[in-house]
Amino acid sequence: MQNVNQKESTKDIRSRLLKEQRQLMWLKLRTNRSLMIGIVILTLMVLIAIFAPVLAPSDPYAMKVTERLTLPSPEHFLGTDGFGRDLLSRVMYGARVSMTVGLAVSALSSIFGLAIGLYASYFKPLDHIFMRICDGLIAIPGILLAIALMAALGASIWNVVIALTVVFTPSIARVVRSSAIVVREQAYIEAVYIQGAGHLRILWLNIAPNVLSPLLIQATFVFASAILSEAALSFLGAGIPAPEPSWGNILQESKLVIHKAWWVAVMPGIMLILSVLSLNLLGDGLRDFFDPHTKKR
Amino acid sequence: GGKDESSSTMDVAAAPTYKDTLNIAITAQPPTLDGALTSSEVSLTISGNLFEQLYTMNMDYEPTPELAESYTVSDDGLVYTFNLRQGVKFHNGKLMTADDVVSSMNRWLEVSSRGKSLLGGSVFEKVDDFTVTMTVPEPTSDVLTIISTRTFFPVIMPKEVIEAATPEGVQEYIGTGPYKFQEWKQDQYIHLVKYDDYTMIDSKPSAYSGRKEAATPNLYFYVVSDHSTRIAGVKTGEYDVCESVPLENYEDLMNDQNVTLYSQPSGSMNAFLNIKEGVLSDVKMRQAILAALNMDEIMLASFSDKELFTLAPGYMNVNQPQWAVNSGAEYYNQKNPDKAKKLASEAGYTGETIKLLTTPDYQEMYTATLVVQEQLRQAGFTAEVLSLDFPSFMKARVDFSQWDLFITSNGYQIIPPMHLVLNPTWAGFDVPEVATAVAAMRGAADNETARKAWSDLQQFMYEFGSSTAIGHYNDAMATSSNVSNFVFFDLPIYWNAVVSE
Amino acid sequence: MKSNMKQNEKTPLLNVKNLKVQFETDRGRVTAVDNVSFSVNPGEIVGIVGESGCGKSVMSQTILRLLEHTDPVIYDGQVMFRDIDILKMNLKDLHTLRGNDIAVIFQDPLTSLNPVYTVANQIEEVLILHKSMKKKQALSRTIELLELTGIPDPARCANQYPHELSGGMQQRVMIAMALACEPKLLIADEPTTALDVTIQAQILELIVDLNKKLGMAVLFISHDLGVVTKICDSVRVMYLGQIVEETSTEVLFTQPLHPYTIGLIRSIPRMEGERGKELYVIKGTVPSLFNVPEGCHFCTRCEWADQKCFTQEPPLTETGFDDHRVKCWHFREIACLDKGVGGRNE
Amino acid sequence: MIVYISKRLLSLIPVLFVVSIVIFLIVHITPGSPAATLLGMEATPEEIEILNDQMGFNRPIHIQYFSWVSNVLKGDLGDSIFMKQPVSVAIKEHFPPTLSLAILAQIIAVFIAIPFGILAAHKRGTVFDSTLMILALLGMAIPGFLLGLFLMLIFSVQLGWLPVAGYRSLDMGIWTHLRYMILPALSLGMVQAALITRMTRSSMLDVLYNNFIKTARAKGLKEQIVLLKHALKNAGLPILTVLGQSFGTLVTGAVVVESLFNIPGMGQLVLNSITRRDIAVIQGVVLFITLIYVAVNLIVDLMYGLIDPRVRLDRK
Amino acid sequence: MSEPILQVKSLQKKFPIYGSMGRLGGAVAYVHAVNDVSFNLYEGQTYGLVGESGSGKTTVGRTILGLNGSDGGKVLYQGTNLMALDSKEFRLYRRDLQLVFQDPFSSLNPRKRVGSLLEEPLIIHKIGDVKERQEKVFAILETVGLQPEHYFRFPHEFSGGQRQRIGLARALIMNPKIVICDEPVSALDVSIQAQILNLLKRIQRELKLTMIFITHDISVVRHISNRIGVMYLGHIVEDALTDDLIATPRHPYTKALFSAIPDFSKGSNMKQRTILKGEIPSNTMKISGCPFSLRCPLATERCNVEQPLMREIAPQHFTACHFAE
Ligand SMILES: Nc1ncnc2c1ncn2[C@@H]1O[C@H](COP(=O)(O)OP(=O)(O)OP(=O)(O)O)[C@@H](O)[C@H]1O
Ligand SMILES: Nc1ncnc2c1ncn2[C@@H]1O[C@H](COP(=O)(O)OP(=O)(O)OP(=O)(O)O)[C@@H](O)[C@H]1O
Ligand SMILES: [Mg+2]
Ligand SMILES: [Mg+2]
Repeated sequence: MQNVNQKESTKDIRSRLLKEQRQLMWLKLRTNRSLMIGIVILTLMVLIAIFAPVLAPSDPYAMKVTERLTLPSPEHFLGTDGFGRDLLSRVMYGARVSMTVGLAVSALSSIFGLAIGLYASYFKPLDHIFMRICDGLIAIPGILLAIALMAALGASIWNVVIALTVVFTPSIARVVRSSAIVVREQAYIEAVYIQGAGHLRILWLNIAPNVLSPLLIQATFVFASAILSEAALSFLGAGIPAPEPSWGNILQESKLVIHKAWWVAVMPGIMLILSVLSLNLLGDGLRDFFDPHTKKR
Repeated sequence: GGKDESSSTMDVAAAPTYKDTLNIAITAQPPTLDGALTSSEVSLTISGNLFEQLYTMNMDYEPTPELAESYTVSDDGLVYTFNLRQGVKFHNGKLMTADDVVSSMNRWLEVSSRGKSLLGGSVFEKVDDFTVTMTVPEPTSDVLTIISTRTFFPVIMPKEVIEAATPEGVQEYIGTGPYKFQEWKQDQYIHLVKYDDYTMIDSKPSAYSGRKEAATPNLYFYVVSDHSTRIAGVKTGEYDVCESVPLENYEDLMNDQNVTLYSQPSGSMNAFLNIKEGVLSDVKMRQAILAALNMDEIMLASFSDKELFTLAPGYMNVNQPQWAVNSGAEYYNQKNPDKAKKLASEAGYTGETIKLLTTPDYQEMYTATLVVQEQLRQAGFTAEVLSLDFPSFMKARVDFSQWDLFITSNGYQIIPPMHLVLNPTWAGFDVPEVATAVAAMRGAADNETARKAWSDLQQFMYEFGSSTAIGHYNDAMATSSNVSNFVFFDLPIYWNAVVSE
Repeated sequence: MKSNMKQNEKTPLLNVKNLKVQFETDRGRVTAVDNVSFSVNPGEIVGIVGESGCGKSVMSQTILRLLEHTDPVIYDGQVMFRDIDILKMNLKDLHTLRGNDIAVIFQDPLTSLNPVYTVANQIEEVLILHKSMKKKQALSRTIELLELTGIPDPARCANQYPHELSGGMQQRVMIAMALACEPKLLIADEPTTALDVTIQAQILELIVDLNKKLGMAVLFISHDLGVVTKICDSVRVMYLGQIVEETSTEVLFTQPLHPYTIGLIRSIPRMEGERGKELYVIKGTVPSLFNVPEGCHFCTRCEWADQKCFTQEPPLTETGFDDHRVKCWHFREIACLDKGVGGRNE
Repeated sequence: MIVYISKRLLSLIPVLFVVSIVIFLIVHITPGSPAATLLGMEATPEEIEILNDQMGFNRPIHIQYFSWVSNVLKGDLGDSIFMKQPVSVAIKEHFPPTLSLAILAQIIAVFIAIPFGILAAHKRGTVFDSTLMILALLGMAIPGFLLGLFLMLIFSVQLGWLPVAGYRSLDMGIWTHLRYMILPALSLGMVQAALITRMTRSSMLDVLYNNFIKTARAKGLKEQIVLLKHALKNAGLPILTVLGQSFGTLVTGAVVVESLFNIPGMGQLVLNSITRRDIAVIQGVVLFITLIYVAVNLIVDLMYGLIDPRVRLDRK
Repeated sequence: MSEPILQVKSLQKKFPIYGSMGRLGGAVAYVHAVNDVSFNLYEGQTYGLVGESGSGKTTVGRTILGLNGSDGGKVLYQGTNLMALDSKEFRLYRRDLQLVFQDPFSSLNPRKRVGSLLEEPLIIHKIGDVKERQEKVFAILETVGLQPEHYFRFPHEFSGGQRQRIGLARALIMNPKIVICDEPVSALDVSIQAQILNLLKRIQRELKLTMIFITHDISVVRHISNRIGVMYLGHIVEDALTDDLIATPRHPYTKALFSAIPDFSKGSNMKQRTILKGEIPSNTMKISGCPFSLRCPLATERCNVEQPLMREIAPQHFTACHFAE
């Protein structure tokens, strides 16, 4: 009888508790100031990127060479660049490349880094192979590796993504490995082993969630670095091919005219700094959010 | 500042003291100083101080004797006899004789692409210690002009140096010029010092000819590839000379009291269309492209200031009356997208991608390509930019499946046959009409006939749509205003320049 | 083994009066030590017991104001050392007091020693600071001190790093460091919790020994009733930041009156008597500091609790004999019942 | 110790192997050949082919690799076709500027970062702390070239205090050298400083909550001594790790700043060599940089032992 | 008495210590963590293992569970020698042998809700469908005295005692035959400790569990076990029924251990105690004589050279001492 009651209420309890849990998480999210600021700025950037065709006041590729390098005016809110193209539109469209590169590189290198790091932490022979390769790749200066890869692959946005993924994966793999090694030794991992869990379960369901927060922090760092690296690559002429605007491209072009038209550099610079800043905030926020020791309710 | 600053007034008052070093900011490290191997301007600017040739150019583009004293031509026009100057010493102290000239010039004929293509089959022979002959396979009117040129610099070096040369070039830089080679700090600077035993020609300096004083004992050519850095450097006096002023800074520097600007038409920017493969192999399509282009915009975007370029359909130096012709003007700078659309649809164009090959290593070529892309887009074409670094660009250029159009800026040549636009290996322009026209030009009895032949050829090129001139650009240089006696001819001339303290 | 030095009762060495320690946290202010008063006389060993989180460490560290450097802490009340109030002292005087007149040893000796300096370096530091000794002199004194704590090869030990020593050794080093300036008062915060029973016995003996030899008063903090009753003259039992019972060891052992104390004593498994019976259990768990019950803090877990207990906080009341004070409304009834929790019956 | 070092050096072999293969592959799948660059814009494809043949770039790739490796093992990094000098000489010439830049940048970073990091940790939660951390975040977010450009515009062009760019070697006087180096070092160092400040702060915070800090205070030590003697040395390992890593990246990652300030360093060398397809140089330099990176990290690991006696190098 | 359910026969375990060459150079020495340990475990009974830190108690437990291999000896579970199985085969026995960890904080995955933590073994062994599993989890939560709403909480939201209950629930959910409890109450406060001990006893009674109970606290082990083994330096030095051992410890180490306990019930007089001199010596060398000889107040020359063997000194009371009687 008791049991019947129990069974009936189980469902209710479960859904009630789940709801409560969701509310709690939401509260925890909302009260996490740096996370919220980071998310808001980032969402804005992503929205700008997605809706650039709608938002942009004019065609970012349309040139009016006679109106090159004009000061900000009602017609061109941020002025024009060396081809007489509308800078505001270009900065907005630039968000597409920069955001794509940032998100894709951080996502891809996190996935690969996670897999490599996990397996390396768990299987000794793999560890030696993977880590020597990672050491080797880390030792090659990242930007040079990227430049060489770009030279080999040719300039395109996906090649930038590939090149930067190659550059950033090893360090993520190292971070994951070093935390995974610590986690692997924890008693709770031994506990699932004792219960007869196989390697896959241990690796992906028990170790992986516990290296998530260093991974996330690292991934946000990679996001920021990827945007900056794309900028640096563009600066060195190995980034996204023109006329596709990216913040890096615009900055690179601005360098030529900075004595004459400082405003060309300002907006992409601000966007770049803002997005990197928001990512750092997001990273800090995520760390707080995933840290069981902060502000538990 | 201004470009015609006269310096002589300054010297009058008190004998000014001059610095013993001239610091020159150059844009890139030259690949080599071996003139026979390269057309690189940076290389020539430097090697011009080290080496001399038999004949050279004066202000009016006339061959003027330098290491030779005089020459005679046989009646059939096949044998040229050069009398060499006597007592000229190489930087290693050795006396220059016919042996050195013969081996230098024969090597030049063999390795330089200019020598091969225009004087192929010619040979130099020694007559006596100070007389050499040059035998050409067929008579042409431009032999002396060709050996007076600076691109693929036919320099005279000691025989031993020539013999020790490898395919990559000579091992030592030993010439007869007013400066000798001192040090090459890779990627930093090249240092030249005054050659004390230089045997001067005592005639009025005129372009590359005449008196060369080595007035400042040390020349430092600093490699400063970053534009803003080079400009900032000349503004602050870090460098006395800044080669190749970034165009965006031209206006800014005009207003700077401390800086003197020099500007000089130095070449034409040309678009080459792929006549061999792809969408543009159809002449109608090529005409459609020509119709779409707006040269004003391209040139303005690429060279930034109206002062810095000229629009003209010719490929040759606009200041050279002999070759500056206007034929084909109706095809040039048409700014007619509607016509382009019409032509394209007649040619059956259905939106195939037109591949524009370029390299970001040359800013103006790159910029021009971007503008062309946009203009083609406006005219309803699908155009895509393929941007490669320079070595890859060079490789892609010879693969006709990889591009449909590319733009290069080409320095001026003395005579049309030297121009790349006629070179079949450059962009695949190997139709028989060209060879015929070139032969007619070179074999022409007088200047007028030659000019006519060239004019016809230029007309043919526009009609055929193998290429188009986009415009003529000036090269701008800046010196700090206390530099005087500096001359900016085709290339900057430093040997008489001085810097006051 | 007791020091039995109760002669100086008039002038306590340390007199804590109505001490209240609060922390400013993200979720508001919490009171970790609530209105605590007690005194330590010269030469006396006073014990403080209580479960984890009841505020023992906070209280002991407040005596030297060690918390304010790292935590947002608010004090109220007085901590009189002889006749100066430590809480009102300026930092300079405090620096001369710390380690000199009052010394501390902490629960975990390994984490309490700086891992990157040698033992000698860390002990000398105190001597050089407070006794203005020269380096050489300090070293020989260090070795003496180490010898005093019964370390077998003091000269060698002095040159070792903390991690090279065993736990017992480390705790001896801590004690040597604490003794360096012959303090009047030693605060020992769970000094043996991290140690094995046999080693624990050695350290306890050492402390009692030093107390006797040097006449140094000891404030001994522990959660182990067994340990406290072994070496202390008098004991205070803490619960949720308050002292709930205060008496001599003897009385606590024979006649505990607070339901919490009784519960604690009864839940220890015995070495005597019938084996395997259900142990006594204090129901519930210690409430969090954020939701301390009104009235008596123990009311939620107390068998005796009635309406009054839930609303009114009982005072710390004299039971009438033997310096015994209890913070409970019902202690008289409990006394009458005389369950004799000492462990002899049941 | 010696065993440890030799073990580390031994483990270098696979790393170098990986690096050399990666680099070799990358260089060789990159289109364009050195001959094209060498011959200039007007060269014909045949000329380029001939020169490539003569220089041996048309041999099968594995043969090229093995001949390169065997030369390297003999201590010969090959010659730069472009610079007409042995690669080892090229490295010798280009390394000092980069080294000097890296050291200066590191010094700047350390002198800014460590004191600020300690202070921020000490004053945790105050306005000072949060301002500093926001600045540090900004510092990390600003691309190095932007910072460099602005520094150059302000200090050289506007104020004229410092030379715009270029490099003067140390033998031209330390002062001259420094005048040329200070701006690039600043633009490189600021970013590092931001990173190190944050690192110092967080590792100081980790340490400051330790029991032994409480012990040190309980001894009556003054706050400065507690911070500088007891806390800093313990916080040293993570800081040192970051320093080591960042030094590694400084030596190698100064590409952008070097190109902006026209410093003929390793970054420029590789960059130029890539555009020139100067294969021997690319391979040699990357190999050298890898060695440097490993050496720096070896030194860092050795220093661990000096700072923290618990770190036994010869045991994992 | 019937056949033992688990027989441990001269179990050995040593851990290598590597020298400066790391694994390459081979082990330079061994920690002899477990030396020749034998005991029997009978169904429904509790065997207590006591000893100082480092005496090898945990290692015995872990070795039985096949967590670190063994260097000799047998563990016979229902006639099968577990030590001879490879890890795949061992997995079949995992449901029968479970472990409760000492540290309730590190042994629960901080990122898993209690529910999924407890469900995991059921999923591993493919038991039941989602519903059935959930029911099972709710049931076991009730068994160990937790509330249904705890199902959705994360471990860090629990107190130490509650966490230990979760650990216990995890061990019990597969209905194991044998549970090894490695100091399950050492990290807990006395009042909580009592709760857990009561719970353990109750569950053992209800589920007919067999337990090995590892602890260093003699009063606890007395409370809970039927039989006690005293360990010192990897050896079992005394093994007897609980009451027997407490009443008449025979081995000098056992005696010293007992007297060192500051037992509250023995009153406030520190009676005459044998405080052992020195500390547990390093176990990297294999001691030729009696392992306790270095600290033993009674040690003679003989103790230093001849290792005492386990002998049955009284019925069911075994001691390894030359002089015990
Ligand atoms: N900085 C702080 N901020 C907020 N609360 C604190 C702080 N420090 C301690 N507390 C709280 O004060 C209470 C008392 O802590 P304290 O360390 O004194 O306990 P304790 O009796 O020493 O326990 P244990 O036996 O575990 O050492 C605890 O509930 C703790 O959470
Ligand atoms: N994985 C290991 N590698 C090397 N030595 C080990 C390992 N595990 C245990 N040891 C050593 O084996 C010995 C016995 O350890 P064990 O953990 O079994 O002791 P214990 O009796 O459980 O002690 P405690 O009461 O501290 O838990 C110790 O000296 C320990 O250092
Ligand atoms: Mg405490
Ligand atoms: Mg253990």
